Amino acid sequence: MSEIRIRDIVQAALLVAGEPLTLERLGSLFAEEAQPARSELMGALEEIRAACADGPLELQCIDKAYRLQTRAEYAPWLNRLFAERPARYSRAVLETLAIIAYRQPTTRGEIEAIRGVAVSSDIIKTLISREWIRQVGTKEVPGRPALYGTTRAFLENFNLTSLGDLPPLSELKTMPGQTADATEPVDQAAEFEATASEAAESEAAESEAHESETSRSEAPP
Amino acid sequence: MSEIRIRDIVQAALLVAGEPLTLERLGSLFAEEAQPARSELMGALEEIRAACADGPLELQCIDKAYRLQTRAEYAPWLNRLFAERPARYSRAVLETLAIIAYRQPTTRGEIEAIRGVAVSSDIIKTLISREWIRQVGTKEVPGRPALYGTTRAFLENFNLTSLGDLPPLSELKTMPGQTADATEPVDQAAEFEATASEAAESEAAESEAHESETSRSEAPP
Amino acid sequence: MSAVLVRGEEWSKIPDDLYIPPDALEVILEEFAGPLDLLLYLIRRDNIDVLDIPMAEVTRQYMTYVEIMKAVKLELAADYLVMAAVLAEIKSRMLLPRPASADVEEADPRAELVRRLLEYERYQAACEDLEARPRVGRELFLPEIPMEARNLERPAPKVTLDDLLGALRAVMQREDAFAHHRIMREPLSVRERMTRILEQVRSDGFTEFSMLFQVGEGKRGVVVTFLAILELVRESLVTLIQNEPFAPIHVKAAA
Repeated sequence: MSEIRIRDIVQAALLVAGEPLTLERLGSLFAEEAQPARSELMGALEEIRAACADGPLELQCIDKAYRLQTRAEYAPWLNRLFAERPARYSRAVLETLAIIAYRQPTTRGEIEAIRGVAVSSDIIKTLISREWIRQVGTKEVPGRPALYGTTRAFLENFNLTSLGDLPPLSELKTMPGQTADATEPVDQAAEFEATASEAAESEAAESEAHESETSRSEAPP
Repeated sequence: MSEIRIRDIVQAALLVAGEPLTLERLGSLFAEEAQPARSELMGALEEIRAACADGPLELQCIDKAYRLQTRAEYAPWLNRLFAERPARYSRAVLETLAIIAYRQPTTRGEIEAIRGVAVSSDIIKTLISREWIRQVGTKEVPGRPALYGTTRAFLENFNLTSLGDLPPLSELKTMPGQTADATEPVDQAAEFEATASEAAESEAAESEAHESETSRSEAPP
Repeated sequence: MSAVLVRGEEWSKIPDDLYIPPDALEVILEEFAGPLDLLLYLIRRDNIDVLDIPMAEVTRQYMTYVEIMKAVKLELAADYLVMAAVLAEIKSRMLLPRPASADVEEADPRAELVRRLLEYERYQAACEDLEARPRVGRELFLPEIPMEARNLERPAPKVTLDDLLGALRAVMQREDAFAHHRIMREPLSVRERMTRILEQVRSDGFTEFSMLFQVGEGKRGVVVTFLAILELVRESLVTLIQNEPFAPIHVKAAA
């Protein structure tokens, strides 16, 4: 450790003070017999200002008092430091999103029928403002309800190349913690599976070469 | 203003955070797509440590989190910055704290047995309100006394990287003719020391690079 | 501090034959951390080997200090008196002749006291180490830099695929909802394509059927698109229009 210089002491004080410091206050850090001249303190401040140029801090003078603060350019990162814990989506929001993903394009009425409870406009608004769903059309039935589908941002957020990457329902049914009671729902899921795998097989045989192309082009632009 | 580097962001965060930051927390400053690798963050911390060498700050690791702090040599000047004198604690309070630190989890009864004097509730209250200790459980013996242990704030306040950073208890001298199967408290203390040094070892393995630097900066001037 | 008080009348009550080093009173008034602390102080002060304590002398000195503490009205913990009794007991046992065939363990009446003193001494040393460490707010100070352009926006919640699938599982578990509605009949790629087609077609104009197919997708893409269109027609979401056989087919969102 080299000798402690006036500027080091001034810098340390500015770093820890928690408030702007006047020249008087900076001078008061030193014992009487080692009191630096005003010009020395000013010189130290100038040195600090220059040394900061390359880093995240800048020296500010507010009403004859000095303080170090972070440069505004750092706000995007530092805001994340103080960001509150992210909120959590309610079960209703997640269920709605899941149903839209698996059943799109679909209407609020259909989601309500499946969930067995009303879907508030807030839920839809939340998902739209998050840009995970959007209105893709209107259903030609009385009331002309909006049809919702998922977006590219949805795929990106869940790291999916396409919706086809979502696990089929039958897999969901047999996930741990689930009782595999072979009732109608399971049958339906199986039926869905059969359809899907048939389609996949017939295609796979013909166009392996396109495989990668296909999955890429499936994602909307 | 030159380009903003990872190390500048890390440094800015350490300066404004007001508490030690873990690598996870530092990583969370960055947008997901710009997430630096753990090694990059470690590299940034090393750069900051090196850059600090010439100034009033030093990098310290507290329980796997990092903070910048002024070097102890600056205390004479910085103490003049604050009107408030640092709090002083009585021997009774500090002895109690030391015993809890070395023997945790431990009960008031055990502390009293070592100190040979009653430990007043005031002492325990002082340590708890200072957040240096907390109740970590209850001992399953008649009366179900509280078990106390030290906190993270204790490590932060006493500038300890981990409990293993505490110097080991001195060797227990034995009386001539006394058998070594000493009594229970001694065994427990020895056991604790083993645990503490194990902890120190695993910590060391994780941050070998810092080892020498860390221990240097920890030594009081 | 009761220093003045000490030099007052209480001081005069102390027996003349007591040896009190000049610094001792100060130490007493600083308050010993307990009887063990006082004993250790006496032992160290006189350079006594803690493993071979002259009980008579130490006990006498200990009692002297306890008397002084009583005299200056220090809050005297009962623990000091308990220790006095312990010391007296050890002293008296030391005076008894030891049996010739003494058990080694039983040999020294001081053993337990010495063990406690040594044990306590270790923690005293640890306490001194702790006290000597640089402490935040005393030797160490932490930077407290204000942040320019601080802006607190609550970040959007994170949702993982597991969260999503968990939610779906919950829906499926609601047995009867599942039974009455045919969720997810079609492969998801078809469902997805349905969304995309709906985005492409408009209700106020026609989109040519063939434009919905992309050559680069190969047969698989064609099949998926075709299934999607059929499904859309079945759900009355789009209308197909062909003016005459073999004429171009047009697709229009249901008006």
